[in-house]
Amino acid sequence: MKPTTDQMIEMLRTMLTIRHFEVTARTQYGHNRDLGSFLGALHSYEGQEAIAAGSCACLRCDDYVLSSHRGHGHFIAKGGDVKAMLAEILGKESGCSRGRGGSMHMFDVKLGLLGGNGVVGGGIPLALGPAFSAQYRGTDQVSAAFFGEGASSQGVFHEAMNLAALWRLPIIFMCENNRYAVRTPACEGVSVPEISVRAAGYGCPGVTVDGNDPVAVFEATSEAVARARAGDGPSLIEAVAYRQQPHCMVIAENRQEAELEQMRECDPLPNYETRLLTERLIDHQQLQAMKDEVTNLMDEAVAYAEAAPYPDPAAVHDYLWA
Amino acid sequence: MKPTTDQMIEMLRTMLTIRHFEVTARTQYGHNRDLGSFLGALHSYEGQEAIAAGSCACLRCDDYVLSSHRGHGHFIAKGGDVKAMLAEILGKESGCSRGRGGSMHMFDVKLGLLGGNGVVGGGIPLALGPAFSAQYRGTDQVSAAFFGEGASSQGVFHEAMNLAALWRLPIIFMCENNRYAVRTPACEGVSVPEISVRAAGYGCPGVTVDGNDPVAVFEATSEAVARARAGDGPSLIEAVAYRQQPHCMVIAENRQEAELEQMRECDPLPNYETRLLTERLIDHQQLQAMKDEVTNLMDEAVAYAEAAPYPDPAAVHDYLWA
Amino acid sequence: MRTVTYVRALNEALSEEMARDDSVFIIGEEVGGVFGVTRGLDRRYGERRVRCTPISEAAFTGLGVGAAMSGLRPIVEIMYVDFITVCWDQVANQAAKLRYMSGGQVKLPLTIRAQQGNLTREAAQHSQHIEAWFAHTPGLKVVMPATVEDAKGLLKSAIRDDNPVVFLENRLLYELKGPMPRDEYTIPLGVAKIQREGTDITVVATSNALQKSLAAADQIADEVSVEVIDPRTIVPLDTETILASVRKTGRLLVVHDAPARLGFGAEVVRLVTEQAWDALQAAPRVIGGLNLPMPFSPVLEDVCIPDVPRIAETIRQVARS
Amino acid sequence: MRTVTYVRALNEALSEEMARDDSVFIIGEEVGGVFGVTRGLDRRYGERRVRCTPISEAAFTGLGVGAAMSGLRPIVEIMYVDFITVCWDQVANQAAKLRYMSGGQVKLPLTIRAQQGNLTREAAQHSQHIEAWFAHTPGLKVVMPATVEDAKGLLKSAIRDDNPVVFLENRLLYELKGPMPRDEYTIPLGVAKIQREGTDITVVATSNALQKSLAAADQIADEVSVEVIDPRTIVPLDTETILASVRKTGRLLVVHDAPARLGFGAEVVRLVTEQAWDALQAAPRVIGGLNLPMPFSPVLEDVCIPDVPRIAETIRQVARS
Ligand SMILES: Cc1ncc(C[n+]2csc(CCOP(=O)(O)OP(=O)(O)O)c2C)c(N)n1
Ligand SMILES: Cc1ncc(C[n+]2csc(CCOP(=O)(O)OP(=O)(O)O)c2C)c(N)n1
Ligand SMILES: [Mg+2]
Ligand SMILES: [Mg+2]
Repeated sequence: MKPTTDQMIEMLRTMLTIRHFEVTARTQYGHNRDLGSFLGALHSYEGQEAIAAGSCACLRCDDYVLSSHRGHGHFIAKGGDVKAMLAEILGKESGCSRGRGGSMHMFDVKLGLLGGNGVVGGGIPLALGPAFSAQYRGTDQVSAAFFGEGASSQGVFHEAMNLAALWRLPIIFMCENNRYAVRTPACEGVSVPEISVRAAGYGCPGVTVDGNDPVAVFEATSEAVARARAGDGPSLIEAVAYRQQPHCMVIAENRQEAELEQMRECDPLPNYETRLLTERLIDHQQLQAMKDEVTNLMDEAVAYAEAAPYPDPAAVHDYLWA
Repeated sequence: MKPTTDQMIEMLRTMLTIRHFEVTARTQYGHNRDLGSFLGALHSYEGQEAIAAGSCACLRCDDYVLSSHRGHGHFIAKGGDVKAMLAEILGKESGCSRGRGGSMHMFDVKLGLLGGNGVVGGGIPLALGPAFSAQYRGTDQVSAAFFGEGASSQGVFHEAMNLAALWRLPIIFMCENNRYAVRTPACEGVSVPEISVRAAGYGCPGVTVDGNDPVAVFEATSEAVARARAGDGPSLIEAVAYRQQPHCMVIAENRQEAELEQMRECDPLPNYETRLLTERLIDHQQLQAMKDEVTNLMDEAVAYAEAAPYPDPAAVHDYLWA
Repeated sequence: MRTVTYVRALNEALSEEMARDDSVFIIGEEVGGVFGVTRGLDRRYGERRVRCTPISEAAFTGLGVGAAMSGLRPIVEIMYVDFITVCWDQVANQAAKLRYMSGGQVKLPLTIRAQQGNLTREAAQHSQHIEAWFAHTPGLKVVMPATVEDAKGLLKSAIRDDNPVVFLENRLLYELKGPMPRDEYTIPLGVAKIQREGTDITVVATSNALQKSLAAADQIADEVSVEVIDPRTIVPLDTETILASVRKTGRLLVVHDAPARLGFGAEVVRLVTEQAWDALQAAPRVIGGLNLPMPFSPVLEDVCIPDVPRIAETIRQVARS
Repeated sequence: MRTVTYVRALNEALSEEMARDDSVFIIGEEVGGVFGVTRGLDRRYGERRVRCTPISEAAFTGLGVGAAMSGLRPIVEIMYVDFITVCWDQVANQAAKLRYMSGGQVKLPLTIRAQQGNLTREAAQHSQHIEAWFAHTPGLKVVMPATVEDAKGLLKSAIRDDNPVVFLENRLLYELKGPMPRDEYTIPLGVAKIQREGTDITVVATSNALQKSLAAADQIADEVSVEVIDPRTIVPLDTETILASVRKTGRLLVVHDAPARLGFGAEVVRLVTEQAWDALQAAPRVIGGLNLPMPFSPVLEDVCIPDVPRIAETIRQVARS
């Protein structure tokens, strides 16, 4: 299915929000580090915005998402509140996980956001659960697991694909091939050039799409979602993009200049902006207004998150047991 | 490669030995149970003899085998001593694992037999080790992992296939599809009709062969072994046969009569005997002599294993640390 | 009261909870079969609610955790507790932590059932008692029923609990017979039971070791008055009942089949010495399994696990010291 | 003596053992990088001996176990010990048991290195101290170096050991500086070290808790004479050194960062109360981490782990009681 004009525009807004959020979070992070307070791991989604935006545009509010360690984009694209996410990154009580989870564990259960994961691949089998649950309850909800190409080498990927295919579970396996796992290039972690070919080994559809293009991602995902809702089982989508930032804020890297050059050329954001302008789905003024809104949103989020109180240390045992 | 006449005849001997061993072991087992002493799990290899015989005929003494819970056949086909194996099943000190391992853990390191496994799939990643080791040491040894179609649904299958393919490790993944995992039919455990198609997802050869025919197994394995020795990496072989006995000695089953009928028709032993007789590779007299030898061997093994002493309970801590 | 077996008690608990609540389902390998706990439930509740899986523990345990987060009340069966190793991440890093990491947003009404046991000559990978791994992992409740009545009452509570509960049955107890109330009942998690009253020594014992300890106490009843306590749940632990008993008897012995090193016994000793020091009249003792992988040979396995004579003799020693 | 960092000490140990024995190789994710322990080894020893893997811990740990059975001496790196969950079967059911199950036929000269630690704000799945899981699994040795000198000497012994050794580094100690002998040396596994002599109380502490305990002992040096013991290896445990100290001081405190429940502290209390009961003049105590998944927020994480003031205060309490 092709996205409607509204969806095309909304995907841009989502992408802009993600990009700005990541820049804001990185800035906050560096700022705190300079003040001597280290805020753990922070994995930037910059460069992969089109994947979250394109795929989550196909999901309903009552669909489920199981995210990875690199999950800010999924949270935003599924409708999560950036204020609450930034507060979470700063460890505040009003964070989306009440400060207990941090950057890798963003929850918003009302939106079907069932958390990221610090264990690579850990969320893949979890995503079977809501899919099973939907089938069991007789709804047409779907579940989406987001994970990296590196994660696809974990055993749970295989187990989950096989189980989902056997039981025709309504699940989308969304493999974000950003070409690196930390500093390991995809070709040293995965024995075939395209991960999507593995779908055939489970008897389910697999496709590789341009993860820099939200429309391509939308088209593939909407097909997969339709299949899932119709009871026809899982799909594997490999979306190829490029991780623009280092793996996380603390790991040094030196990539080749040529590669960085290429990266700038395929940056999904300017390209998609240009496309919407060229296709006259949006004009310069509207684009600027959208950017201003996003900037304002980030300013608000920073003000909110910084002002928010920390959890009460005396409440450390809260939320262990239901 | 086709087996030589000698190899054809030796494969028959191996198959007969395995079949007779299993019958002997079952009898001993029942006998002990009647005496009130229960000897744990015993998984019969009856019906799968052609797989061990055909594949191990392609292996050298210095090649490695990692076996499963259903491993008596591999032990015999790789040259293991039936006396020591029967003594092991009876928990004797002269057992091949000094009575510490039992039926699921048969070792003979001199022969490259690095044990069976009580954990389904547990031996698959272990088999990467000797393959890596051979590559590292610069020998042309190969490693073979034997596991069931049920085990192929474990995550380690995927991880090991991917790693072996990436590093071109000299390893043969030998999947014995005996059509059941306990009482679960293969089609309820594996989402595709042929497991061998999964090899394509790793970029390595995969083939399904008739596991009732030792010659078919030999041909596939010898090709895989040649590839491995040449440095061309792993292969996946799916050998389809039929488990004749219940999963293990204590689990009741009721299979359809039609299925049992079919099983009798494709029993690898009489069929292979007939073939060798028809092709005049062996005559009735030689066959009878071979059977007598095997019968004698079993009688000897029983006498030996029954007479053998138990371990000294005071030595229970021995062999924990090297 | 009726007399039923432990395995039957478990079966009844499952059946009653499934009848009561459609969100309860069972998932695992060969469910409906093998050890008899789930027998007949497949026919009664159908494939939708009794799901046989491929041999993919990580996948179906993860499925259970995810289903618990999205409105169901899964019962995941691990055929032998030893196989928890292949899905340990889903248990220890996911089930145990998701609720806390979510700041209390998700509930995890998940029961993981498994049986442990020994003396069945199944060797090192089928004979482990590993309640300590679970109990050392914050976020999991750990239940170990030792009697027929408890098997049913605790399992029903485990299923109704909104947290991940690891429910460890003992295959040596499956054929144990015992009295069973006719009316519905549950037994709360976190409440120990004094299985035998006594005044000279407190014996804390779990699972099959409870049965062995009761037998040992019987054997030496004229010499020593033994109080035998079954904690029933390791997490949460009813420390109060144990402390009260030790304050009365002044002596403590803990018995379990798991290896003694860093086992549950050590934990009880830690709590009792810290909180009832002045009451202790003798050194507390622990009898556990040997710190060895379980050997296959019957003659070796037999010496790895505490038996009734050794428990009786140790009770005597501690009582006299 | 030179002064080097803990991370450098580890790096030297690896490099020296690789130079000494061609059968030693390193396998893991991003080896040659990340925490600096393996830095430069990839360049020095090449890809054959320093192998970067896909994110497949179960596969490459199994590979290590199998390589150890077939003549090599693998060093498997798990990036964070928390991820041991995804390869737990290969560690707990395979590496730990294969030698015993083979009746002593195979040797398993395998070292599994991982770092643990906390206070780096990485939340529940990156902040665990789980030496108890390993130590409760018969067949594994467990080493926890707390000083620069020990880091090198113990790692060399671990690599040379013919058994599976789990070597647990602490990322908070990586930048710790300390004296380092110029000549080659090894430190045997199973020998504790008295890091500070004293007469009033025995403090047993591991890993970073050892450093915190030494600081606490310094702080209250005029009030209490504290003997601080680093067991260095949890399995095998040098019980004698601990017992001898408690027989002298009459008092015991165990400190570690892992949760107190069923932790190493409980084990020490079990051993000491059983074997040095008459020497104990006060209730032994354990300070460990809270029984919680580690919360992310700094203000919460800070209260989860024993700190120097709390250790000092507890030492005072025990010494006075
Ligand atoms: C089981 C496990 N192994 C290793 C790690 C350390 N680690 C964190 S992220 C990462 C790379 C993941 O690569 P990929 O799946 O491609 O995701 P990306 O970071 O590229 O988004 C690694 C190795 C982990 N968190 N969990
Ligand atoms: C990880 C694990 N899960 C479950 C079991 C219980 N179990 C033992 S054998 C078996 C069936 C194995 O089926 P398959 O791999 O096809 O081998 P087969 O028995 O048919 O030879 C199962 C489920 C186990 N031993 N290990
Ligand atoms: Mg990646
Ligand atoms: Mg099978």
